[in-house]
Amino acid sequence: MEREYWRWPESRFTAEDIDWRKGEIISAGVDVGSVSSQAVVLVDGKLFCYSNTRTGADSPQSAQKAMDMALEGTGMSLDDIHYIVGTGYGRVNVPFAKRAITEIACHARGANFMYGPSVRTILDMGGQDCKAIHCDDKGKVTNFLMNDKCAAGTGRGMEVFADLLSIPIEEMGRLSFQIDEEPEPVSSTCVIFAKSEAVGLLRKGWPKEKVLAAYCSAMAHRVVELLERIGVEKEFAVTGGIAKNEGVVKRIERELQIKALEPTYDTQIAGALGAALFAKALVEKERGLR
Amino acid sequence: MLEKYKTEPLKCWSKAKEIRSNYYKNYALAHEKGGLRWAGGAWSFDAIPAGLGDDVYPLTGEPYAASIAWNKEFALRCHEAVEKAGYARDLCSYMRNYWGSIILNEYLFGGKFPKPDFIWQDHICCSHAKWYQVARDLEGGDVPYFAIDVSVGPYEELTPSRLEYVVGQMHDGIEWLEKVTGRKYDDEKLIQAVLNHCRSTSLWAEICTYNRAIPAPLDEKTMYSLYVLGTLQKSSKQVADFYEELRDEVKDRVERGIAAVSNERCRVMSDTQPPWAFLRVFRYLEKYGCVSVGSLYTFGLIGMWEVKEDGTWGPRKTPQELGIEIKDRDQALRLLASWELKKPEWQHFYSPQLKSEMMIRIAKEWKLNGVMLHYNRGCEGLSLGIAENRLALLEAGFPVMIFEGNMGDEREFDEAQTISRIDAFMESLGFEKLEE
Amino acid sequence: MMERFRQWYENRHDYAREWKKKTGGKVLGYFCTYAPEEIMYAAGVLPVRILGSHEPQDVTEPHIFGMYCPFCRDCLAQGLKGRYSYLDGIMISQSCLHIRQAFTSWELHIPVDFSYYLPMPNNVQSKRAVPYLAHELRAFKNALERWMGKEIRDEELEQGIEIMNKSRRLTRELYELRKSESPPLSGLEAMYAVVSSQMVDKREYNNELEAILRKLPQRVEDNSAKIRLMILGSENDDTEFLKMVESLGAIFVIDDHCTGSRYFWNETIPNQDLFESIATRYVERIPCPSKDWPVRKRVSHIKELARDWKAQGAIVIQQKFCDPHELDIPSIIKSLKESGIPSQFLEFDVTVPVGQFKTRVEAFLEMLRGEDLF
Amino acid sequence: MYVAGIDCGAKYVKVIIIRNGEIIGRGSVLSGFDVKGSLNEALKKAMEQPKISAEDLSYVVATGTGKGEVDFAQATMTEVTANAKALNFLFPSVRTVIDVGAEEGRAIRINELGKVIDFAINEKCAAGAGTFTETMARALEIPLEEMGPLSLKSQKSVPMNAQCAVFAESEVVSLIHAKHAKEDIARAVHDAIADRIASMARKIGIERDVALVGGVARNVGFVDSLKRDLQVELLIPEQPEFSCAFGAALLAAERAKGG
Repeated sequence: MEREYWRWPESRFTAEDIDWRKGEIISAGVDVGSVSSQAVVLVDGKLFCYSNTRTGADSPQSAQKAMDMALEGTGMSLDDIHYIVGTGYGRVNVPFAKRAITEIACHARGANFMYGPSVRTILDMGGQDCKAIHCDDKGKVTNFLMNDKCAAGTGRGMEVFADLLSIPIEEMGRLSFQIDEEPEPVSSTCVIFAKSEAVGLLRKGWPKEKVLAAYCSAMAHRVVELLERIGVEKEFAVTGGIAKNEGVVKRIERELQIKALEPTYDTQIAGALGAALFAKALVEKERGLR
Repeated sequence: MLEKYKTEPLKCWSKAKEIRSNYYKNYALAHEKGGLRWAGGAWSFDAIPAGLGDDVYPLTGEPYAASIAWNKEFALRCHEAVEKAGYARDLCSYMRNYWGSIILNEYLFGGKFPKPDFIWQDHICCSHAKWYQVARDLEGGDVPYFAIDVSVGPYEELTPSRLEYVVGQMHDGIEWLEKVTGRKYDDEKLIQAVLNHCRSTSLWAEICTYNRAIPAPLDEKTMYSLYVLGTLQKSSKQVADFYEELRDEVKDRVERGIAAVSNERCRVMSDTQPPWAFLRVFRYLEKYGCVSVGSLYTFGLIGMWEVKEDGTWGPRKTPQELGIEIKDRDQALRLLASWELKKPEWQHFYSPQLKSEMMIRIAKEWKLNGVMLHYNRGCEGLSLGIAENRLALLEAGFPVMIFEGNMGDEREFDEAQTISRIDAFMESLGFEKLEE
Repeated sequence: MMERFRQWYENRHDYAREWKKKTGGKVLGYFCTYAPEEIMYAAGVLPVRILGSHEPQDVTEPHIFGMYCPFCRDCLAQGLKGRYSYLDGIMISQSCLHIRQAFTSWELHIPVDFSYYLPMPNNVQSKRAVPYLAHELRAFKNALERWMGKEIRDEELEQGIEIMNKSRRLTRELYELRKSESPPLSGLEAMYAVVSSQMVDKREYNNELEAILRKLPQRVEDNSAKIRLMILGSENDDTEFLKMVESLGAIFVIDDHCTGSRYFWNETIPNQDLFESIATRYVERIPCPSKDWPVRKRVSHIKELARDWKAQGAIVIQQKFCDPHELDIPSIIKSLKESGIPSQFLEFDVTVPVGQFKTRVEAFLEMLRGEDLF
Repeated sequence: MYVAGIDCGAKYVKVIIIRNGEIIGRGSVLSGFDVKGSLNEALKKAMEQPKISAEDLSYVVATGTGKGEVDFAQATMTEVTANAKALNFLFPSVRTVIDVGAEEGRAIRINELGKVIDFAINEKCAAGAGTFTETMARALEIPLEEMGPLSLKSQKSVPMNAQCAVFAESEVVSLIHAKHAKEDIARAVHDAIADRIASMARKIGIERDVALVGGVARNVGFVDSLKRDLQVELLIPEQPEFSCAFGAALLAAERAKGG
C-alpha cells in the first residue's frame, strides 16, 4: 500500500502518577473535529489521560474510538466518568456526552489551562477552519473571528501538500527551513490556487523544501491577516494541529513579531481539554459545589 | 518574424507622460502654491470645480488606483491594509487600492497621502458614492463631500425632468463648492472648462476612428496610456490641446501606413479595464500577428460619439462646431450634463443590449476577427451584462474568447491560463504563431 | 397560528396562479422593494416580488458573470426555469447593479407583455429627488394605463396607498409585539409574514394579519429565557438559517432586511399631490445601502432598533459579493460595538454551510450567555 | 509511417502512436515533477507494442499544459483543438465536447468539420474537480475508485454549493457530521462537480451530440450526475483520457502526409 503522507501519527498518554480511583471528580471532553478527534480525561482537574486520533466518516464512531483509545490500559471505563462534554464539528454526535459546547469556547478554556492565565489571543488552526479567539484570564471568550470562505481548508490544505510532495506531515515544518533563503509565498488566498502554483514551481525545478517554505509562509500570511483583523493581544498561543508545524508557527511569529507561548502538551488536545474542564465545572454545579 | 508594415514610436509619447506626472505632482503640491485639492472619481464632472479657479487640482481615483496596480508590491500592501480594516476583498479593486493608499498614508508618487480639501464625486455604480463615503471615514471624517447621481436612464430615453434632476444637483453643487471653499465661483471659467471637456472627448473619439485603418496606427496597449489623460482632467485646456496634437500625429501615421504592430494580420478588441499588472498579455498576441485595436472601454469611456450620415460612428460634434455659444451657468451645466449622459460606456448600465449593439458596430466598422472579453472581477460597473454581450457578439458572428481577471488585484488573474486560452483562441481563428 | 404565511411563502406560485384564475387580473413581478406597489394596486394588478429558491442552479452562467451576488442569479434562474411563467409583466425600481442584471437578462430571455425600468433616484438625500421621482412615478402610472388600457384615477391611487399603508401599519404592530420580554412569535414566523406579504394580495394578507394580531397576545409561548438577537444585512429569506439559530436557544426579535422591516417601516402620507406623497415615502424610507449616502442614515436607525427591541447581539449577514452592504457593514459593526452590542458576521450564498455556521452562532450565543463555568 | 501525439497533462503524460489512422500504441504515466522523465517513460510504453524506436516517428505533436517540455515535437496544439479533432474523428455527429481533467474542465463547440466554434474553460475559482473528489473520498474513508459506484446507490439528492471546491468541502464535512449516508454524500459530491461543469458547458450552449472525455469520464457517478443535469446522452470514447493525445496524433498524421 502507498504511504499515506498526509496522516498525522495517532498518539495517547496516561499520567502514571495519578490514581484515578481516588479522584472526586472525573470529567472528560471529546473533540470530534473535521480531520482528527481527541479525548481528554481529567481527575480532579488534573490531566489523567488523552488520545489523539483520526476522524472517520462516522462521528459517533470517531468519538468512541478516541475515548476507547484514551482509556486504554487505564482500567477506567466510560461509566467511571461523571460528566462528558462533546465539542468540535461532531459535538452533537458524541453519544456519551451530556452536553455539547463549541470548540471556540473549549479551545479558549483549554489554552488557558495549557498556557496559563496570561493567554489573551489564541489561534486555533484546525482541519477546516481557522479561528482567532480573544479570552480573559479565566479562558472565557470575549471575541472571536473565523476565516473567510476563501481561506477555508487550512489543515486539509497541509494534507494536500504532504501528499503532493510525498513528505510525512509531521516532517513538513522542519523541512520547510532547509532552504537557502525564504522564497516568495505562493497564493495565500486559496488552497486550490496554491496547489496549482506549487505544481508549477516543482516542474520548474524548485526543490520540495523551497516549495514547502513558500506554502508555509503563504499559510502564515493568511493567518496573520485574520489575527490582525481581530488584533493580537499578548500573550499569544497557538492550538490545533497546525500548531505542531513549526514551519507555519515560526513564520507567523516572524510576521507578527510576537513569540507564541511554548506548548507543554499536545496542542491538538486543547479543545477536548477545555471540554473536560467545562465538564468538571458542570459536575461541581450538579453537586452544588459552585 | 515577418514584417509587413513599418512602425515607429509615437512622437507625443513623452508629452503624455509629462502631463500625467505633472498632474500627480500638482495635486500633492497644491497647498504650497496656495491652491486647493479635490478628490473624486474619473466620472465626476471635473469642469465644475474648475470654476473655483486655476489653482484647483484634482486627483481622480480610478487612474490613480490603476497606477497603483502597476506596482504589485504596493498594491498588495494596499489590499491587505484594506482587508485588515474589515472590508471585503471582492469589492472594486480600484477603490481598495485607493483606500489602501490612505490607510498606509503613502502617496504612490512619493510622500504621505495628500488629504483632499473636498470630495467631488458622482454616483454611477453601487460603489462610486460609497467609495468616497468610506474614503472620508478613513481620512478622519472631516472632508466635505458632495456627490451627483446621474442614474437617469439611457440617453435615448432622456426627458426634461431627468435632465433637470442632474442639472439641479449640479447647481446645488456649485453653491456647496462656494460654501466649503469660501471662494467666489467664476462662471466664465466653468464655460471654458465645459468647452474643453467637449473638445477633449470628441477629439479622443476622432483619434479612435483612425484605428479603422489597416494596419492600425495604435494598439490598445498604447491607447491605455493616452486615453488616461481624459480620465485625469478632460476639462483642462492642456488635455484638449494634447489630443489635438495626437490626432494630427495619428492621422499622419495612417496616411504614411505606419503600424502599431508590424506583422498585423488579425484584429481583435477587448472589453473592460485590463488586468493592469499583466499588459504583457497584449504583447503575447503579437506572436500571432494579432493586434487589439481598442474596445468600447478605450473608445467610449472618454470618447464621445454619434452616428454620422453614412451610418458609421464618428466623433460627436462639439458645441463649438455647432456654433453654440454658452451664455450662462445654467446653459453650461445643461450642456455638460446632456453631453456626459450620452457617454457610450454609460449606456450599458441600463441594458446589455445597448452595449452589444455598440460592440457589434465596432467589430464591423473596425474590421475585427474576434473579441477578447475580460471578465473583470475588479469592476462590477463595466463587467455589468458582459455575459449577455458575449452571447450577442457570437450571435452576430464574431468569435469570442473570455478570460477572467481583475484590473487592480493580481491575485485574481491567472496568467498561464490566459496565455493558453489565447493559444486556443488563435488556433480556432486559424492563426499559427509567427515566432516562438 | 401563523401557518398561513409559511404556506403562502412555500406555495407562492400556486397562490399567484390561483389569484389570476379567481380575479382574471394581471400579475406584475418586481425586483426590488423600491417598487411603488401603491400604483400597481391602483392599477388593479397584483405586485409579486421575484425571489430565489435557495437551490443550487447551473442555468445563469451564460447570462450573469459569477462575480455578481448569488441572489440575483438565483432570481434569474427562477425565470429561466419557467417557475414564474404566469407573470404578465416585470418591473424594476432602480437600486443595485446586481439585481438589475437579473431584470435585464429576464427582459431578453423571458419575454413578457410589459416590462418597465423605473430609474429611482440614488441620491435620495438630495432635495431634487422627490420632484424627480414624482415625475417618474407619473410616467410609470401612464405606462401602466397604456398596458391595462384603462385610466388610473385618484381614488384608486388613494386606495392603493391605503392597502399598502394598512399592511405596513399591521406589520409594524406585529413587530411591536416582539418588544415583549417573551415575544409571542419567533423571528422565523415574522420572516414568513413579511416575505409572504411580498407575494400575496395585500388585502388578503391584511385580513389574515388582523385576525392573528387579535389572537397573538393570548398565545402561550415562553421565550423569556432566550437570547434576544437582531438580524440585519442584505436580502434574506433563508428560513433554514433562522430555524437553525432559533433552535439554539435564541430568538430573533428585530431585523433590518428588505425582506423584513426595511420593506414596510415607512408609510405614505397622502397630501394634495399623490405622486409626490408616494415619491416622498420611497425617498425617505429606510434606505438600502446603495442609496445611503453621503450620510449613513441607516446606521443610527439600526442602533435605535437594537435598543428599542433590547437585542443582546446582532447577526450581520450579507449575500456574497453584495457591494452595497459590504460598504456599510464595517461601519455598522463598529457602531453596534460602541453601543455595547456584539455582532457576528456571516457571508451568505444560495445555500449556507450549516455545520460551520452553527458553530459560529453557538459560540456567539455562548459568549452572550456568559454561563459561569470558569 | 508512425506518428505520435503526446498530451502532457496536469496529472498524467499520455502518448498515442498511430499508423494509417489506426492506434497501435499507447502509454500513460503519472507526470510527477520530472516531466521529461515521465515523458520518456510514457513514450517507451507506447512504443513497446509496435516495437519501434523514437527514430521511427516521422512526426510528433504535443499538447497539454506541459507541451513546451516536449522538445522533440515538431508542432504543438492546445487541448481545445486536439479534443475537437479527436472527437470529430471518433464520433462525427458530435457538436459539443466536454473534457474534465484533474485540474481543468473545458467545453468545446465544434462544427461538422471539427472546427472549433466556441469554447469555455473553467475559471480559477471553479478549478480542481479531480482533486476535490480525491480529498472527499478520503474524508468519506473510501477508495477513490469506489466513489462512483457508491454514489449510484443513492436515491437522494442533497443540495450543495457548487462553485468552489474548498467551500464545497466544508459543506461535505457538515453533511458527514449531520449523518447523511455515505452514498448520498458521494452523490452530492458528484452532483456538485457536474453542476459546475454543466454551468460552464451551458455558457457555450449544449448542442447534440455531446461527448465526454478526460479522466473523470471514467467515474460512473460523475457521468450519471452530469447526464441527469444536462438531460442528454453522453458519448464516451473507450479510453476517454487519451482524447487529447489522440487529437494531437491525428494532426501529426496530417502533417506527416504534408497536409
